[in-house]
Amino acid sequence: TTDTPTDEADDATTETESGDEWFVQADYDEQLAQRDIEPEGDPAAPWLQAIEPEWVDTAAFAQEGGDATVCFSNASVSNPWRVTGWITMQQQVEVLQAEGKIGEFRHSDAGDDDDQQISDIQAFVDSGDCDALIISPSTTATLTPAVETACESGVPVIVFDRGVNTDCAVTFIHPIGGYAFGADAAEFLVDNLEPGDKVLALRILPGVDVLENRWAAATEVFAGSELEILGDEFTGGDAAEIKNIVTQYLQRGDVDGIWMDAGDGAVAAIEAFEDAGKPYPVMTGEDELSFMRKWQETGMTALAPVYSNFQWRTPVIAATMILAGEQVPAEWVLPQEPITEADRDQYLEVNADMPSLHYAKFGGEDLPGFPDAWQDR
Amino acid sequence: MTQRLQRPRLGTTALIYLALAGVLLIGGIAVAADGGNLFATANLVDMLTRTSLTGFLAIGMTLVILCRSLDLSVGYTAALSSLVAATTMDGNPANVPLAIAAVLLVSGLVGAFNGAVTAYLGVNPFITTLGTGLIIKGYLDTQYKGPAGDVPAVFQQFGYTRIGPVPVSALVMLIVAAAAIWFLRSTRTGHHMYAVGGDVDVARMSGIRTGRTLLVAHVLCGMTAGAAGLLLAARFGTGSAEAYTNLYELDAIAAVVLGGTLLLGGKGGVAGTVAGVAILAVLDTVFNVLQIDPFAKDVLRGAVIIAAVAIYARRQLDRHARRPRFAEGRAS
Amino acid sequence: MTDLLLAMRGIDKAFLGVPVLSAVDLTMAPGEVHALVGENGAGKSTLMKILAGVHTADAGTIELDGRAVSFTHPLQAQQAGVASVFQEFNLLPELTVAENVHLGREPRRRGLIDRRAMTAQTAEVLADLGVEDLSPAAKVGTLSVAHQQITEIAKALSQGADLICMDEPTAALADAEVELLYRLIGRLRERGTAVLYVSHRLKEIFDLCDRITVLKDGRLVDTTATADVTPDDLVAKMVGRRIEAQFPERLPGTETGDVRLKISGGGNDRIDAIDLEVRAGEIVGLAGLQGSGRTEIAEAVFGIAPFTRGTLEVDGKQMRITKPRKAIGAGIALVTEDRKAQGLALRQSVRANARMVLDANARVHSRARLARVTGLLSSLDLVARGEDQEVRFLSGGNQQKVVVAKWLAAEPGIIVLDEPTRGIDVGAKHKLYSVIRELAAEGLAVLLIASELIEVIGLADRIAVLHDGRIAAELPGGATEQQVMAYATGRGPE
Amino acid sequence: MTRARELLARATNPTATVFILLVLVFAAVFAMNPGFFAGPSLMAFLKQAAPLVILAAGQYFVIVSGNFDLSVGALVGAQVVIAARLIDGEESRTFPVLVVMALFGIAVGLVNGLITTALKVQSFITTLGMLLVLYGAIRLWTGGAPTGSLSESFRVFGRMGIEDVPVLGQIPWALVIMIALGAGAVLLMRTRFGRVLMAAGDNERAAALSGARVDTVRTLAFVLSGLSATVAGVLIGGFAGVSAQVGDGLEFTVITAVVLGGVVLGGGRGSVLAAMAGALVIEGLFTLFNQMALPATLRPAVQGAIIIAAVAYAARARARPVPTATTASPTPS
Ligand SMILES: Nc1ncnc2c1ncn2[C@@H]1O[C@H](COP(=O)(O)OP(=O)(O)OP(=O)(O)O)[C@@H](O)[C@H]1O
Ligand SMILES: Nc1ncnc2c1ncn2[C@@H]1O[C@H](COP(=O)(O)OP(=O)(O)OP(=O)(O)O)[C@@H](O)[C@H]1O
Ligand SMILES: [Mg+2]
Ligand SMILES: [Mg+2]
Repeated sequence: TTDTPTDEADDATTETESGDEWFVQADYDEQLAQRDIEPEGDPAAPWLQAIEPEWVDTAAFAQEGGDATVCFSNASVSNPWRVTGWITMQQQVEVLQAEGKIGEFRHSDAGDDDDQQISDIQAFVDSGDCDALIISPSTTATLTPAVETACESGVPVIVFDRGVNTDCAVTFIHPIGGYAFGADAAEFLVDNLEPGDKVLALRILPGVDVLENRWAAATEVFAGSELEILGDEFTGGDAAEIKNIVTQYLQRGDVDGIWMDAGDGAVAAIEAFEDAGKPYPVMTGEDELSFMRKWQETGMTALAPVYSNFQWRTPVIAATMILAGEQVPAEWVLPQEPITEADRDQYLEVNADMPSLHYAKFGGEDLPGFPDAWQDR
Repeated sequence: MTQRLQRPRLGTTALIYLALAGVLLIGGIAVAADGGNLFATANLVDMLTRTSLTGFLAIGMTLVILCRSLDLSVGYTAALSSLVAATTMDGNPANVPLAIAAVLLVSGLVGAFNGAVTAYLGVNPFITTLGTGLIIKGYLDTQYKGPAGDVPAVFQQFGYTRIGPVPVSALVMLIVAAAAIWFLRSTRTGHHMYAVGGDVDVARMSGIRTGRTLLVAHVLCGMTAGAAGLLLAARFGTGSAEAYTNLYELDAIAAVVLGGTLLLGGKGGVAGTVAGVAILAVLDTVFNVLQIDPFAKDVLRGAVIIAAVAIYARRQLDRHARRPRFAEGRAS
Repeated sequence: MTDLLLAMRGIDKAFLGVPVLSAVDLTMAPGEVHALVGENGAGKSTLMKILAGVHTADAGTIELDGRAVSFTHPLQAQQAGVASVFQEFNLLPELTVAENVHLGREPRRRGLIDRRAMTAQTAEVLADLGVEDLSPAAKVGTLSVAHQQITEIAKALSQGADLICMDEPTAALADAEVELLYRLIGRLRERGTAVLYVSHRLKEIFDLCDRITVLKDGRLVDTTATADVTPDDLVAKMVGRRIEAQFPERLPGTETGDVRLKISGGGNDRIDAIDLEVRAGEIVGLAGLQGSGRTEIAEAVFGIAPFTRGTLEVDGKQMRITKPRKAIGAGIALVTEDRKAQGLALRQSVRANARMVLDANARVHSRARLARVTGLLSSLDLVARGEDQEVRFLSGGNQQKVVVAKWLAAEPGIIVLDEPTRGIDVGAKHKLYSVIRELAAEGLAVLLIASELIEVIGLADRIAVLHDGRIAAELPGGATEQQVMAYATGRGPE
Repeated sequence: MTRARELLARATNPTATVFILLVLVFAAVFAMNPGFFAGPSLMAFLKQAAPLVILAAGQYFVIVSGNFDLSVGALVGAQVVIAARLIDGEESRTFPVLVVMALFGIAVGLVNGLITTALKVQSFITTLGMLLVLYGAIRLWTGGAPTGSLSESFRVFGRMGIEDVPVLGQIPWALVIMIALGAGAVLLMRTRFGRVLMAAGDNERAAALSGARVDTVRTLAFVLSGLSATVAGVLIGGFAGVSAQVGDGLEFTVITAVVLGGVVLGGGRGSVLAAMAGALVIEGLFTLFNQMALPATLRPAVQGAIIIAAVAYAARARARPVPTATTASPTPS
């Protein structure tokens, strides 16, 4: 999917004067380092863990009684990753409501339209009913002014998934990030391929900062290797397009490795090899089940980089903490570990009954709605 | 003998405002039933805010559709304009006038290209503008890897401040609409747009420079798309290429047709379009207030668009309203 | 001579290599009324359109007032003082009469359109024309064909041009309106305005015109003073052969059979108390002024605007004909008065159009009939570049022939002809007259609507005269024009 | 002389343009990579081009009758999702589900047709609305992302073919289906239905007054389009399996293809064969870009420019009538 957090406010400049490189060495190094840092908190509940948190005091927002209204402005549910996360969030909300920690939960969906989401946020602020406002921005830079106005209204604002170019939010929740994702994948290919092997990169869209980060990291890694990059193609995440492109590359010669910036349609890419009667490539996809099942079934050499879907649980919990005046990390960096062949089967085990476009690390196994809520939506 | 002057029945435009009233009423009731109040200031403000963007696009779209043309590139033009605006301003308030000029120039040129290709090369506008859209898309994707430019706070006001409950952007949109209405009614070029849309051969034989008229319509359409781009920049605080993914062009066309302008050209007007835009905005607000599932939104929006158009499509098309000579039943 | 208003010399025009006009000369003096005649497809309209700036000539020169001009856009012709009434309507149904009359030349005050002036000026022109019953504010789409034609003429007049071209202006007019046009042209002549007059109606040409230019197959036959030719010579020049008696005699062996079509007390919102009978082998004429309801009767019989009162019987069986399909199924055919809007799919081939009725109606479709289509077309003397040519490229008259053919292909039992000879040249007209006679002889019931009274009188066995939606009288075939007009104008018998 | 003129005319005739374009595109592809014309890769190309070609045929009927169908993309997507959810991996359900899909395709076509003809809503709006409704309804039904999976037997049509044919290797079923349906479409246009459809698109009133069931044939055209979308769905789903984005934006690609084929928006002109050729041109272009390793971000721009240029050229050709030998209509011998 197309969702990763973005660079922090401090490099807003690189955000705004774009058109030039996406690669920001500092962030790259930071993220790669964060992969090896042991996060604080209970490993059994990764959505509550945090990497090197700086706790901030939220007493100012403390409220009596658990009937607080929490509002959520969602960018969209236009891809399976967001759909899965949105279900998880709703399940988490039900739990919190049952526990009497929050009252009403309102949401609006902008259908990936920045302007729409700005209006949505304004509407929440104007209504004056929200005790906390959760925002999952549809694009980094463009939502910044709206989020700032939201902050000014005095409501505690929680931003998650993608960021914005302001740190006015009480907390910004996100997994390690796009550089880590891209690097995990690229490093795996470098380790598992011979020098001189040919790699094809499949990407979804150009111009989306969050995706560009993944690719930027990959190019950085590949640059330091002897792998030959055949090309990087945009597929729109459409299976037919992917299969078509891969087939064409296979007609022109061998492909030894596939790098993807998201798991969508990964299976189609694998089938292209099958239909062409070529040996399976070394491949990286994502923790989307269809890919992992195909991986298991074919026994190919692969890795499922993860962009932690369980982050969808954290914002609502954070909201209750804030409204209870508890401390939260100013920047809440969640763990983000790829799924390797070693732990693959165990994840497939747990999610045996889940649909193929479900995400292994959705982290909702302990919620009461499990598994039905995710199964028959 | 038979004097064929007709007392016009309730005109289409009036009908559309009735439709708008209907939507408001039903929406209001639905919201009330849900324990809310659709007409609370917050909601009114929300509705008005949502009209501005589509409004700008739809006004220009009305002109080209009146000429029996179409513009599927406005979404891309708006995205491009937002970038031109943001990069030209580059955080410096002094650059704002320059930026506005640049945007209107660029977007006008895009319109001119559409118009010229359609009018003088005889390419169907559907294809011309689809192609132009693709060309701009290619440029944006290659040139901008994401949001670019920086809009100074003063200009962001255009997207965020309001006078009482009325957002400045909506106000500007309404002023542009008024100007367009006046243009169509009182200038030759405007008047000729109806002729060109009605029957281009007749228009030509009557001595109208049909190509020129179409060109003007497209230029103006491009410029309103530019205005939309300015609004986007003001609201985003930066320029965004991604804006073209939202298929604004389809919203605009839907609004225009909802507003009673015939896709076949020659009939309709901007007054209706404004109502069409309003209907869509009201729907959005109502859906949000009622917490409608995002996918259900699409279903409802589609259904409402068809239904609303169906209400007046029939009467709109019957060009042979015949004056009865003998009242039904009794032979006079 | 230098006092020539117009001098066109050596005009050539070809459409994609196919010559339509070659080396045509045409001169006109101020105040002259000049007839341009010729068979369908002779090139009259094309020549006129060149003068009007719609087409540009491939070769040749045009001089106005001794100044050489070459038009690439109708606007330039207008500005040079040439106004035109084209053969096809050039009106916008959505606009009012006033807006149409001033289309492209809207009067302005301080740069803005001045609608008041527009209405006033239109009213003047209409008054000038002697038309009282047409309001400048009327929406053209709701007008009768006649009023639309008058709007066209007003449009040309309002330009105050020195030269007005009229391409078959009376094709849609009944004799009453033709009278108005006569008087108008008279006044133009006095003002020194020249008129180029294209028509297939010899009577008008001899009544109105000073000189006559004859075209045949795009070539100039000659230009003579009207005084120097007789109608028969003229026809001979146009057709290349002499045509005997204008209306062929009732064919021997034609006998009037049983009643095929019977309307009793028929009426709807436009017509009332219609009682009409048409027998096999009989030709019944419908006469009346414009708007008297002739077309409405046709439309009612054919199910376009059905009768809401009274009964309708076909071959003795009572029927409710509510749509054209039913009418066709019942063996009724209707040649509509407006071929472009109602008769033809202009971008389709001659063949496709000629078989349209057969293709569209399983009830009448048959291989045998399909096979006959080609023969039908040639029996009507269609001039086309093969059956694959798109009809839009046919001359007006030839288009009309295709419409007639498409209906005859279905071998109907009853045929309603609404202005069948509109825009058809003498040769073709004569051809069509005998076709109508033959149809009758084969036992068809024919209902004939024609604005040219002589046609009705010359062909019909009986004439029903309409006045304001009702049948004012039913007269025998031989009735005189005076009698018919008396009833048509509601004066009743003298 | 006339012969020469006819040849000239044929070359400049709008319908011919698309075939010239086809030749040019593939000549270019050949120049880039002669290997492309080796049996297998050519077959692979046709396999993956088949759905668009079939959609083009379906869209042609709607366009030539004077309408638009913007809902095909959404319908293709819907069909794939429906198949996946209903079959849910069970081989035994394949056939019944295919029937259900066919019925659904017909139903959608009928609704489009009836709303457009009976309620007189312009087809652009009708099908735009239908696009939204389908998009939303299908996701509403599956909770946002496709669920279930396709059966192997379902995927045969889009994925498999007649194996080990000499030279060609595999002849894809998709290609067979495409040829069969293509031939069917061409024949259909020669029937009375085809002629009436054409006339209705050209002059509705004249057709109706000639007794044509204008509304009926137009509705049928929408049904045909719905069916073509169904077949396309089966092929695309079979080719690549289920994914959330199947069919997105197809409608514009298809209409572009049809127009490239010289079919006039607004109706009454163009041949179905040319429309399908238009689809091949589009697919050919995509392949060409790929062969040229043209920077992906630039491709839309180039595509747009080519489309405009091609259609402009065709329009120039259309402006002039096609001459045929001057003769009075032949008398029956
Ligand atoms: N736009 C065109 N393209 C091709 N051929 C044309 C075009 N317009 C006219 N023609 C041909 O030119 C010839 C002359 O047509 P024109 O309309 O001038 O004849 P006409 O004398 O006006 O006949 P009618 O009396 O029937 O109106 C005809 O053969 C017609 O087919
Ligand atoms: N008031 C009207 N509004 C709209 N259409 C009309 C009206 N009156 C007549 N028509 C249409 O205009 C055409 C001409 O009808 P008209 O009133 O002239 O009757 P008519 O006697 O048939 O005259 P003619 O046959 O000479 O045109 C017909 O198609 C008729 O249906
Ligand atoms: Mg003529
Ligand atoms: Mg009539």
